[in-house]
Amino acid sequence: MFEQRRGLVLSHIPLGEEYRELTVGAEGMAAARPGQFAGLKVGKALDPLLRRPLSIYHQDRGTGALHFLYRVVGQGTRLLSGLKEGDEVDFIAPLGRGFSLEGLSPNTRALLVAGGVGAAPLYFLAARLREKQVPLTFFLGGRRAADLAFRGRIAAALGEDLVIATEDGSLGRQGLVTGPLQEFLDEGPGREACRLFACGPAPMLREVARLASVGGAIPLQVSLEARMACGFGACLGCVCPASGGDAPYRRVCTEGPVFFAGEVEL
Amino acid sequence: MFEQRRGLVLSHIPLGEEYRELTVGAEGMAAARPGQFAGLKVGKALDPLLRRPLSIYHQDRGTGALHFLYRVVGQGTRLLSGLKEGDEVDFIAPLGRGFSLEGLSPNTRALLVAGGVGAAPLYFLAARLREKQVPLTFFLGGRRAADLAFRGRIAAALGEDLVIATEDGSLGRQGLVTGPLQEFLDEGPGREACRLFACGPAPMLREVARLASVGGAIPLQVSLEARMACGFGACLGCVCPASGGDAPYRRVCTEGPVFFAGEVEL
Amino acid sequence: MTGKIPRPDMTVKIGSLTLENPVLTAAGCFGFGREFAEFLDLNSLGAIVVKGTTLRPRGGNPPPRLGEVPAGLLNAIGLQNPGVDRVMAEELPRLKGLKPPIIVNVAGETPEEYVETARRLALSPPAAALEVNISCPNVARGGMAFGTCPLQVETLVRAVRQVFPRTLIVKLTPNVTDIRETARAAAAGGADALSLINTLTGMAIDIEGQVPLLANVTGGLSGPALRPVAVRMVWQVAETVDIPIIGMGGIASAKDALEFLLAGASAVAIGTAGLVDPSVFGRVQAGLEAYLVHRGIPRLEEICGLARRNWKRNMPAKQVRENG
Amino acid sequence: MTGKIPRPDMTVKIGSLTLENPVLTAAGCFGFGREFAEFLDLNSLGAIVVKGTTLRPRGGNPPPRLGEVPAGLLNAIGLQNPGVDRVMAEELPRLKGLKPPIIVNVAGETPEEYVETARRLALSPPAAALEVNISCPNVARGGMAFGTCPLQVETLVRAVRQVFPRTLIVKLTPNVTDIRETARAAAAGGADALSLINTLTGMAIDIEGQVPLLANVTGGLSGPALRPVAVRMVWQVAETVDIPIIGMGGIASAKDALEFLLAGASAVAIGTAGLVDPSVFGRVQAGLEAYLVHRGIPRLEEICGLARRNWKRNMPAKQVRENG
Ligand SMILES: Cc1cc2nc3c(=O)[nH]c(=O)nc-3n(C[C@H](O)[C@H](O)[C@H](O)COP(=O)(O)OP(=O)(O)OC[C@H]3O[C@@H](n4cnc5c(N)ncnc54)[C@H](O)[C@@H]3O)c2cc1C
Ligand SMILES: Cc1cc2nc3c(=O)[nH]c(=O)nc-3n(C[C@H](O)[C@H](O)[C@H](O)COP(=O)(O)OP(=O)(O)OC[C@H]3O[C@@H](n4cnc5c(N)ncnc54)[C@H](O)[C@@H]3O)c2cc1C
Ligand SMILES: Cc1cc2nc3c(=O)[nH]c(=O)nc-3n(C[C@H](O)[C@H](O)[C@H](O)COP(=O)(O)O)c2cc1C
Ligand SMILES: Cc1cc2nc3c(=O)[nH]c(=O)nc-3n(C[C@H](O)[C@H](O)[C@H](O)COP(=O)(O)O)c2cc1C
Ligand code: FES
Ligand code: FES
Repeated sequence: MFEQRRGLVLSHIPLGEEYRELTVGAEGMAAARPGQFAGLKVGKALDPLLRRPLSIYHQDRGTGALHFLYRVVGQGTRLLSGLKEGDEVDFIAPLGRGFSLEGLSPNTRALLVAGGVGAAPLYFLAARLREKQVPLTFFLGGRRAADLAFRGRIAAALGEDLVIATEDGSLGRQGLVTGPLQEFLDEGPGREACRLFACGPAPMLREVARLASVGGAIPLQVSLEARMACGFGACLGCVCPASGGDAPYRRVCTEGPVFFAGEVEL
Repeated sequence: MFEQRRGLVLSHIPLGEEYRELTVGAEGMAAARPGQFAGLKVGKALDPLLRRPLSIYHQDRGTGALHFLYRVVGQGTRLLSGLKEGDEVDFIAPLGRGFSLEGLSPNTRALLVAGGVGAAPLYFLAARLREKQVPLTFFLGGRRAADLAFRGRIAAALGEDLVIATEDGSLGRQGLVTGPLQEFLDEGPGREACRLFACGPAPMLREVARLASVGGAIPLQVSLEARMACGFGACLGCVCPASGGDAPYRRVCTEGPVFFAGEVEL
Repeated sequence: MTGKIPRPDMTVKIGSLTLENPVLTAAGCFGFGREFAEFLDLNSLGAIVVKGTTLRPRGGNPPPRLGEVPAGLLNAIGLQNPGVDRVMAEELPRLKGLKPPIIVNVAGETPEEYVETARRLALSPPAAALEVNISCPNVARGGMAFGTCPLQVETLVRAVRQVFPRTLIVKLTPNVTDIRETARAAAAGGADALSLINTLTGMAIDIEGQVPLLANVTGGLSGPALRPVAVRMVWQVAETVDIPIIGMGGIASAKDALEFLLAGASAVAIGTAGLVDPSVFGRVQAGLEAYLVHRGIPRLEEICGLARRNWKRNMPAKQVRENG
Repeated sequence: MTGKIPRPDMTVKIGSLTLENPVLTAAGCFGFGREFAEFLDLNSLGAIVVKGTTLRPRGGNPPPRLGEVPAGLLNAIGLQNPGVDRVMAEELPRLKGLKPPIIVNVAGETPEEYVETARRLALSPPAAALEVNISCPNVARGGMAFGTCPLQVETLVRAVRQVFPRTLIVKLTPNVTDIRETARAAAAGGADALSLINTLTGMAIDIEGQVPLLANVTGGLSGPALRPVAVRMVWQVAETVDIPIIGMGGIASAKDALEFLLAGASAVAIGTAGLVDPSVFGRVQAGLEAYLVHRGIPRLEEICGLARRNWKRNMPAKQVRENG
């Protein structure tokens, strides 16, 4: 399953002010599934202490090298951003339960809804769906164009299947990303064929869940975030409230980070 | 006096496995005196917490740039060794009381005794003495040749005035560095003209002090080390036992690191 | 005559258990071993201390349960566990075949719950020992109350002692004025060994939300930040009681483990550092062995408490008294 | 209508003192201000708390006095100071012209020493306030004993109160089971304000020398490692007493200071972080101001204790009780 190892930084590319694409060598590592993540140790000292969880954004077929797309938000990601080609990173991967691709076929349509850097796991998913020839539309939202400075690779790969919305209208449609999604659902090819996948801030996930449930429920998988200590299920620190089931809580790191909408309270 | 500032790393040169010469920009900084030191912040996180004290090894006349010669021994110096040209370092300098040059003239002879990287402050002193045309002999000791991997610059500058001894005989004379010193004192130009300056491990300092005191006392200044929290006199953490005087202890960081042999217990 | 240097004897005794090596897992930081089996051979451990177990199942505290603090972790898991019956039915049998003894960490809200949990575990042979956690700071009733009052500690330990015939370890809280008093009480109640320390109660504020960071408000501080307090308490207790001590609190390297052993611990446990870096168990074991080999010390036991023996020898007589 | 945003009102009241801003120096980490004058304008500080002062001069503990630990510092200075008479004759007059009030930290080995020291300082107008340190863990007699027993705390504070008419601050030790008890005792004894916390007792072992790292064996743990414990104690005490709290323990940034203020402190003090980075005082002040400006909060006072008010408002009624 997962393993701990040291990999070399193969490349580290700034994308705008705040984003980076980091590629780390992982020869012979098990193939990751979209939605899985890695726990990266940042720095060599005891502060910061914890690994930082980052979704797998892409995995190279031949070499197994892992790509991450991340935003510099605090101490840990700032330290991470100092890594240079050839430096070593200690990471654990692949962690967590990824997206379920069950029931997806060329006859279904996948709707991927990403808020900001929530695009990372969904881009990996999109790549797999393309291989399986599942038609898809990728909705990508942010506050301003600068929040989507990483979009180059995604835009290049997805072409017309990418729909962008920004709150200030500086890129793509103006407004929340759930606007174009709603239109698509209202006007699109019929809800029955649709499968929803979402990753982003909690309010966005709640709105996507609402849209998924009103008028003929659409299966929705969401990728959640939580503060993590271990990332592999041992500490019970990362739980989110369960909806239904025996246990009141579920571990985001192992039972998630991808959940079906009905499994957790959003 | 001293100040806190950020300087750019101008160069950082490995000297053998364990040593580095680090040069940091310090435009317009007050001229440092030999024996003074700087407190360098290592890393940007809270661990390690404390600055690392390093003696000033050299200061460029025009630019004020500070040179340090250090040995990688633990977490802090390991982190320091990761600094690259153009990186920023936060440091406080110049700190402490340096060597007193009072009474030194072309008619006196300075004997500088260094154990390992204790050579750093003494090399700075040697440079000043040369300017003042004070004749000098520099005794440099270490366990093995590899412990003196930094000697190139010192050897080039001092030529015949440098006497090297290693315990295993792999470089220079075999034995402790105090051996050649003793011979020099026994055979040399007469103790009256001699002034001793020493920096190195405690047993070496004690032996130098013994040699300085038997048969016509020679004024001896020693540069001490102590664990420091502030480096500028506020915490009273770095004290060493005083010999004589009112107070039982003296602060190494402000009353030292250079003391006359009679001021402290060695 | 090129004699091989014999490997040092790493065994330690805790109650009636003999451990192959002194490196244990800390309760609550190793689950029931499942997850760590991905990273390491569970048979390489000195003993496996499993998650805090209570009489009834507990759902634990609401999230957020974790906060990162300088060189440390705040947690308020709230003793989430499936309850002793399911632990005995599902978890312990899975661990039965392993070489290292299994030590079950036990908690409760009332003395009766502790006793009943211990009574049931006495019937489960894989539970080679109990570690009675009278120190969990996250449970509003229970936990703290027992752990800070020496009289209650003694009474509780005596009651558990009566129903559990195998090795009984008592885990103490550091949130007390004088840990020697609770240590004495636990020993008087019949503990075979002491574990110290549990977490210090701490908290953090979310300055954006302007509320406590943890839903539970306070949490337990673990990790390297805790270590100086833990080493001090091991030092103090080692002089106070005659039973072995399992030292823990911020161990992340062999050097850290050595501090505890030299201060008087017979064994060590690793919690938070293992969550962050599962390779720490192997590194610490190897580092301890290398330390002994390097110094020609044949048995690990010889270094336990050595710092105190050296200190007493070196000090002028009048200075040999406890400071602070 | 391009109105300038007015600068927020940063003043705080501690006893009869009004401080221009809430950032103080922590005792023993600022000497008598001489050294820091090289780095900053002493007039920019909210108040200056000077080195622990005793009745008679004290040489302090033998070295080594310092140890570095993860995100923290261990110290065993041992209250080295020139004694109250020389402090009054030489140090305080030098500080007289400054704008920030001077707060003299006072320690002793017996209650009589505290009282006599305070009586003398009452005659020295530059000593605007006393901070009675009943919590120094490094002095074998004295220190700890007073600080951990509520009855002794109350008696001692009352006695000092009788001889010192100006602002009286009492500094509490965290090395207790329940800091609310000593806080209540200090308030009952007549304290105008509380400082918390002092250092946690810790220790480290030199694994090469196989002896305690500090000559004094134990030392006080300060710095960021301590912060979660300090914030927790401020939170607990703020609900317990009505007098202002000066919060300290590991503050190294405006964010850290905000945690203390939101938890219930009225002001903050910075110790260890200032030793490492003298620019911290200015950074914290600027950061606090920016935080208020950014949120349109006109007065610093409004955020003191805000985290508790928000928490109480957000919680379902049954959950509003102290945890842990
Ligand atoms: C399963 C998972 C996958 C993720 N994938 C990505 C990704 O692909 N790209 C990306 O940019 N970010 C991703 N994140 C978020 C990323 O982990 C955090 O941004 C990062 O840990 C922040 O670290 P920091 O030290 O820079 O910030 P900090 O200073 O620690 O915190 C800054 C902010 O980030 C939040 N944060 C800190 N740690 C975590 C954490 N473990 N989980 C969630 N939020 C946290 C804090 O609450 C705070 O609001 C993911 C998180 C999870 C749980
Ligand atoms: C005034 C002064 C001048 C110095 N000049 C130089 C110099 O020019 N070149 C050089 O290589 N070294 C010099 N040193 C020693 C240098 O400060 C230490 O080697 C360094 O701080 C070790 O840091 P570390 O984190 O790598 O090692 P650590 O892991 O912290 O410790 C490794 C070893 O170094 C010792 N040490 C740690 N901190 C200090 C300290 N502040 N003072 C003394 N010993 C310490 C420890 O006790 C331990 O034995 C000087 C020390 C002082 C006090
Ligand atoms: C996430 C987590 C859960 C814990 N759960 C328990 C527990 O159930 N029972 C217990 O006695 N201690 C528990 N502890 C405390 C640890 O066993 C240990 O005493 C403490 O964390 C100090 O060691 P460390 O710094 O190595 O983690 C827990 C600690 C953490 C971090
Ligand atoms: C070197 C040093 C000396 C100290 N001396 C005193 C003292 O004399 N009196 C006192 O009440 N506290 C003293 N303290 C404790 C500090 O005032 C403060 O309470 C503690 O260090 C926590 O704050 P910090 O983490 O910001 O340092 C000292 C702390 C240090 C590090
Ligand atoms: S982070 Fe440890 S269980 Fe999820
Ligand atoms: S290091 Fe603080 S006084 Fe010398």
